[in-house]
Amino acid sequence: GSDTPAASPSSPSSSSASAISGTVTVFAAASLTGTFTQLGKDFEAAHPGVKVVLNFAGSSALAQQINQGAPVDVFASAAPKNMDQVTDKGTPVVFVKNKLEIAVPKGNPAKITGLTDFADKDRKIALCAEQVPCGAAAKKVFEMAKITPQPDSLEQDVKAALTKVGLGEVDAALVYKTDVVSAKDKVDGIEFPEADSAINDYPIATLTNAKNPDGGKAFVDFVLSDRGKTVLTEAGFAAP
Amino acid sequence: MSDRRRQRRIGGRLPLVLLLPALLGLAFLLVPLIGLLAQAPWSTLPSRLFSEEVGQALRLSLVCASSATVICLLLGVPLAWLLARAEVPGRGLIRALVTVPLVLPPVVGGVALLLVLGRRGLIGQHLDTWFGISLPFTTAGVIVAEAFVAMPFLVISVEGALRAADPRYEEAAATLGAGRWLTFRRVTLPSIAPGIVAGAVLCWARALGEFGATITFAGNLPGRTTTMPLAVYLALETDPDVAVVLSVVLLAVSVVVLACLRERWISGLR
Amino acid sequence: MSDRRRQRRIGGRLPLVLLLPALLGLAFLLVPLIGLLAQAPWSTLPSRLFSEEVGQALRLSLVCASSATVICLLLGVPLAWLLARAEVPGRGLIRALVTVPLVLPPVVGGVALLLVLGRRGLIGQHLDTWFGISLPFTTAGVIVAEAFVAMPFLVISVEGALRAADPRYEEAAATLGAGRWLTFRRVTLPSIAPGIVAGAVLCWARALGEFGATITFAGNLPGRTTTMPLAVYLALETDPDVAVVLSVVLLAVSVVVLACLRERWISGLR
Amino acid sequence: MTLYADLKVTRGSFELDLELTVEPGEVVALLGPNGAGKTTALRAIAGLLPVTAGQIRLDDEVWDEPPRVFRSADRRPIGVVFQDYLLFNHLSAVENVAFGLRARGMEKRVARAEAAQWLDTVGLTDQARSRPRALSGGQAQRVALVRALATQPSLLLLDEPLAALDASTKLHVRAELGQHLSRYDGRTLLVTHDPLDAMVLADRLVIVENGRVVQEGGPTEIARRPRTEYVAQLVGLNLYRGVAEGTTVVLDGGGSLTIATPSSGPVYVAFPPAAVSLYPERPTGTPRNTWPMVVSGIEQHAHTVRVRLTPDPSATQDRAAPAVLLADITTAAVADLHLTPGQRLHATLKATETQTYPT
Amino acid sequence: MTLYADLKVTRGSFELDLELTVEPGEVVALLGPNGAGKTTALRAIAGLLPVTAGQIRLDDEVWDEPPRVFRSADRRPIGVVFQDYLLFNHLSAVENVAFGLRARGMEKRVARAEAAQWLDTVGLTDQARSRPRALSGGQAQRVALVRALATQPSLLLLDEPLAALDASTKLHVRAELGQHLSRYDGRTLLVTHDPLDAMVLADRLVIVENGRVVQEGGPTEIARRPRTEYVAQLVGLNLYRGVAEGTTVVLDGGGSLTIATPSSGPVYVAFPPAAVSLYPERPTGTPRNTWPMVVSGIEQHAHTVRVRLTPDPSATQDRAAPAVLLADITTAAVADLHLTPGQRLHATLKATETQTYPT
Ligand SMILES: Nc1ncnc2c1ncn2[C@@H]1O[C@H](COP(=O)(O)OP(=O)(O)OP(=O)(O)O)[C@@H](O)[C@H]1O
Ligand SMILES: Nc1ncnc2c1ncn2[C@@H]1O[C@H](COP(=O)(O)OP(=O)(O)OP(=O)(O)O)[C@@H](O)[C@H]1O
Ligand SMILES: [Mg+2]
Ligand SMILES: [Mg+2]
Repeated sequence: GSDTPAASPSSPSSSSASAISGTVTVFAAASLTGTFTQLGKDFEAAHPGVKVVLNFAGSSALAQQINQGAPVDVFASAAPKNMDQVTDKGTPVVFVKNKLEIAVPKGNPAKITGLTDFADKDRKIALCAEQVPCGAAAKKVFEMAKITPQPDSLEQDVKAALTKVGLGEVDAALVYKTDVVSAKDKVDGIEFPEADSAINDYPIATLTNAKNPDGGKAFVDFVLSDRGKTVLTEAGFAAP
Repeated sequence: MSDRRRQRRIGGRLPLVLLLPALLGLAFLLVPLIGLLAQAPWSTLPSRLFSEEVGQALRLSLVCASSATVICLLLGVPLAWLLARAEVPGRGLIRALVTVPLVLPPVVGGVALLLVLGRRGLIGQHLDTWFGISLPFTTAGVIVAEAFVAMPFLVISVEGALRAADPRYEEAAATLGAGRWLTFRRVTLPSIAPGIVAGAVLCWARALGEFGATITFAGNLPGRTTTMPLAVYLALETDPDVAVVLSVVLLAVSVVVLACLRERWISGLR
Repeated sequence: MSDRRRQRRIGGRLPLVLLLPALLGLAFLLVPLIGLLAQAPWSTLPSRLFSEEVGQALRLSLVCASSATVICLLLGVPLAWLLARAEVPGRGLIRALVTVPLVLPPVVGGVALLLVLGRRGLIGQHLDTWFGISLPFTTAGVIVAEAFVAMPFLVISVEGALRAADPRYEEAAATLGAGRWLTFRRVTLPSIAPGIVAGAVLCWARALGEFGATITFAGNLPGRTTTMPLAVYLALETDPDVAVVLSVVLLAVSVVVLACLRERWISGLR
Repeated sequence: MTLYADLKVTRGSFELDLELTVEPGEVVALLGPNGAGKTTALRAIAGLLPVTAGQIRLDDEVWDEPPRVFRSADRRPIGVVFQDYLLFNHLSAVENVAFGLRARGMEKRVARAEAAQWLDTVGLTDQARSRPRALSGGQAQRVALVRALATQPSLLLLDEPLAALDASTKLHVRAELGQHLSRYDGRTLLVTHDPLDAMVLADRLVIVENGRVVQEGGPTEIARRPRTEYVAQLVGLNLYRGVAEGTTVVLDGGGSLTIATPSSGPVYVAFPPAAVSLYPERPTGTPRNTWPMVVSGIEQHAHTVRVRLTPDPSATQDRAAPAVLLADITTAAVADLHLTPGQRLHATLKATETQTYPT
Repeated sequence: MTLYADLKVTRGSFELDLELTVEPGEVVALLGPNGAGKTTALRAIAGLLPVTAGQIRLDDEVWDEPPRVFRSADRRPIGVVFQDYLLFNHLSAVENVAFGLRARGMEKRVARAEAAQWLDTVGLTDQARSRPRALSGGQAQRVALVRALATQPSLLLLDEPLAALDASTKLHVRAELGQHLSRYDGRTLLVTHDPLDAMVLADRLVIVENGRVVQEGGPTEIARRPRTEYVAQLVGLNLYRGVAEGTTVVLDGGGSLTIATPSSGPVYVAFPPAAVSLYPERPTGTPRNTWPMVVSGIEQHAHTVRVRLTPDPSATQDRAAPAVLLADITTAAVADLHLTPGQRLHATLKATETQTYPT
């Protein structure tokens, strides 16, 4: 999925704002809940009469639903892998990237300084499971840094890891920057250089058998527009 | 009843050996809730509570859980009766199979439902082409998912009650000319009413808290399929405090409903 | 028993009005499983089945679910007795509160447990500093999470059975000099055995399928806290086929255990 | 239409093998000791227990005939009163009685009105709205009775219907029941171990012991000629089995006695306890049977005292006495004799008081 | 140590107000019609129902005295036989009997051995390992009996302990029970509505009607001088209440009769049904009481026939007859008179047969 070159975005106002109508159904990864809710509202404001229906869940669950014939126009996945699972995905485009960061409880009570602390048996560490994108990315990072982490838990998603950091259950976890931003009153983020080696792509696509292909296309364009970029970067995402 | 009268109760003092584990059990169930309540951001609670989405999700949750319970009662009580009273070959296996949706991780249950009732599923494709009915991503889908997950609770509770009931009353009814159906309605059902109430409560509560199968089978569309647990899930993604508030709301509603309903039902039955 | 004899059964024909919904209910519970089985990649199943991780997860699941059931029995049966027999003030409220862990989305339940029993939790911090006990990220934590989620099922089932039981047998025991505890052990317990079995089955099955609270409270570390549902969930992320296989394994094991156990228990009791 | 039942039922180690017929309008009482299989027989006829072999039919309407036919209880036109009532606890008395009527399709209001009338007939007007748990034992029994009667069944099966009633109510309800049964043109099978109930209510008695019929006949016939010790005790007679030779009968159970009418071969000898007289000293009168006995038991009945006697082991000169002898005497006589257990006295029996009949 | 019970219990609209004492070694029978409150009284004494007011004590050991004291059933040294047995269905007969012994701390093996012995005494050796459901009604009753006796209680409470037994077993078990009770130095309270049980087993009778004591005394005393119609029927007497003036008593219920001993004021008049003679035509003999009557009921008893008579409405010349009259006649007489319900005949009663006593 990540092989797709960035499509040339046409400005949202230029194209046929009048041509689209009806409902646009968007399936988006749970980690996009905040941003896409915002974008959906903005899109509705820009296209009066159009309704955006958002369905947030884990990317893999969404892929399953789509393959089982869910009525969907746009799919925004948190990982290229899940996008690949979808059979009639059309042409996916990477619209943001996400970078790993070390999350520590507010005030960093365990004095975590960098990735090396993850090899410390005495520290409580949470990572994502390898099966989920942030886990795969973490694995890559540790391989790069030649560190064998000693996790106490392999979480099923970033939020689970973040919850444990927020409650002080673990001393550190590797999560996405966006997650640290969203929970900034509970956790602190520590950047580390190796993060750049494992950047996660978020692809978005209009599905080939969409009921409202025009609306879908318009929404994808809107996400890729400047307005979209602003919303997404504010949440901690990096532009592709 | 005054304290003094209570002292004079018939059964004598409560034995410590029962009281102690009972209180421990109670604490085990309640202390985490207290923890949750202690953490809830009470100051901002009202503003978050009275948003339209919360109301919508709450209403949807109650409607779906109640509908699912009704479906479970309609299908589950006869099924329990079949398991307890009729001599069906391979009953032991059937009984074990009935508990399967309990063991199935709900998400897998949702996948299974999609495989069968989805637009491309075994049965779903026919439903779609013949009747134009499509369950996934509809409120009906939520009800189906909740019923699927919650029905075993009802079946097992009711079957237990049926087994404990004295079958000679059914015999007496038969000698009075009542067929199995009449006997079931007028004799069996009333005598196992406490068991049915218990089962329905389990069923309703389970349906109210259902998350995995619902989000997988019915999706997460606000106003249509976003029940409270799904809203909690989404809130966890953006703002964990809101999630706690929503959970507390869900709990409060269910406690109020159950406290009113069960006490009334039970006292009406005795 | 031959078919002919079965024809001569005492109760007469099964009424269609009961049989139909019963079969519908059965189909509703079983067809999704069939869908799941149809989709399972049977050819590659054995190789996936006999991996070390699967064995480990399965063993852990069984151990934890069984331990949780034992804890639930020890604490839950007395609690049910307290609710059914003792005249506790505010019993209706307590009863409703007991069902709360049912309604709580499991993930929130896990959070609540962390708030109380976690490293910085209300009780957990003392456990840690005084006894050096830390529940999260341990197998014990899995058991606690499962017990928390599963106990209401037991309590409600057993309470229903207690309410349906004839209290005059307890009176008879009292006149024979048996105190409440002896009466409970030797008269009440045996007479509600079917209800307890039903409750324990619900409890065990629920614990076996528990996912949300477990992963939240106890985390996910292979060999220590990765139970089957956790393995299934993670497998869903990468390879849905594997997830289906794992689910089928979990189901098969639970069906076998339940079919053997319950039929024996029940026949032993009657 | 005659009820014909050939019941063969095996329950654990107990085997029932019973043949019964009940004509329309007839009341047959099934009498027998505890565990004789009365309830078992009744349940088989009611359709609550399939017979192992045999047949149950109402004329040519077969109800049960293994292995082919089994008509379930609800499709047999029966009414049953159970030994322990089995009233529906969640229904009031009147609803209990209306149940059968409603099951037979009667409209709710009509059924209730009729049920209320039935309750009237057994004096339970005030209890019509009570739940069974709030009824006393006897009240519950009466509700069960009218519940079964209300459906006007072709066959009425009663399992000890009067057992829990007190003496005065019993008199009343028994008379009531007697009236119903005499007006009732269906068949009635009454299971009881109260001989009075059986004698008063039944046209014919069937005595069951250990799953088999031991005697059958009209109340008077049975009362006069009991064939087993159980039956004799039932009707309050002394009964012995023995071998007669002329006027002497050597009893199977030990002892011998003299009878009035010469006879030969195995016979039953029966006489009422009132025919036995007791004397502190050996009397010298006409009675042909005189035995030294010891008092082993005394029971105060309403108007008489029943004395249980066993042979005096220390006496040898007399002819051997029967192993057990019952005597009924007046309270005044008890006072005169200063009767106490263990006391020795002489019992006499006039040969003319005995009844002899072949086995 | 005397059991002293002053029971005031309110249950719904029913009110019990009863005073009772039971001395050591004494057997008191609580007799009364259905719904009189016998079971309620027994439950209060057993500690299964707190009294609303009053007191229950064993000498100065107070068991129940609202609002302060309430000793629960398990801490009262009692044994109870319930009206519907309440045997534990999951335990065998011998385990049921051993239950009380074990509850009092006896070692398992010893308790079972002793329980087995108890079962022996009521002839249930073979049923020791049976579950209650596999016992017949009477067998279950006997197990319940020994279960209560086994713990050697200070106070034995029996709620209709012989109700479900058949005639022959009842004789045996009643005698057994009588022996136990006479050997037993505790107090016994026996609830029954079988007058025979009460007369045979009890030293003293307490008759309850509608929650109140209506008569109390020794069996003979009560049998001779019943004070209510219920008691009279119980002991098989005709009983009337009326006002005497010389040898004439004007009955409260209508009619009048002549007595032997002159008396005055309110009195009871009692006479046995056997004292009444029946004639198809008006007799001309000495009996001072002669009434034209109509047969309203006939009951065949074992040896006699009881005829229920009501005044003949068409007859006017005679003195008014009592509203109901019972007569006992022989079967032969029935045949002679061709007795059928509705038949008119004349009843006579010799004044010397009547018993008169002040109310
Ligand atoms: N469910 C059962 N299983 C095995 N044996 C049984 C069962 N029910 C009854 N029996 C046995 O069958 C025999 C007959 O029992 P039944 O109840 O018919 O006696 P009954 O004549 O009605 O006695 P009673 O007058 O005491 O009620 C008894 O020996 C009893 O032990
Ligand atoms: N739980 C109850 N609630 C209300 N009233 C009751 C209850 N139990 C019994 N009664 C009433 O109390 C009265 C006395 O009942 P009780 O059972 O003591 O009578 P009893 O003398 O034992 O009669 P029986 O000989 O028929 O057993 C009856 O009128 C009955 O209706
Ligand atoms: Mg019987
Ligand atoms: Mg009573």
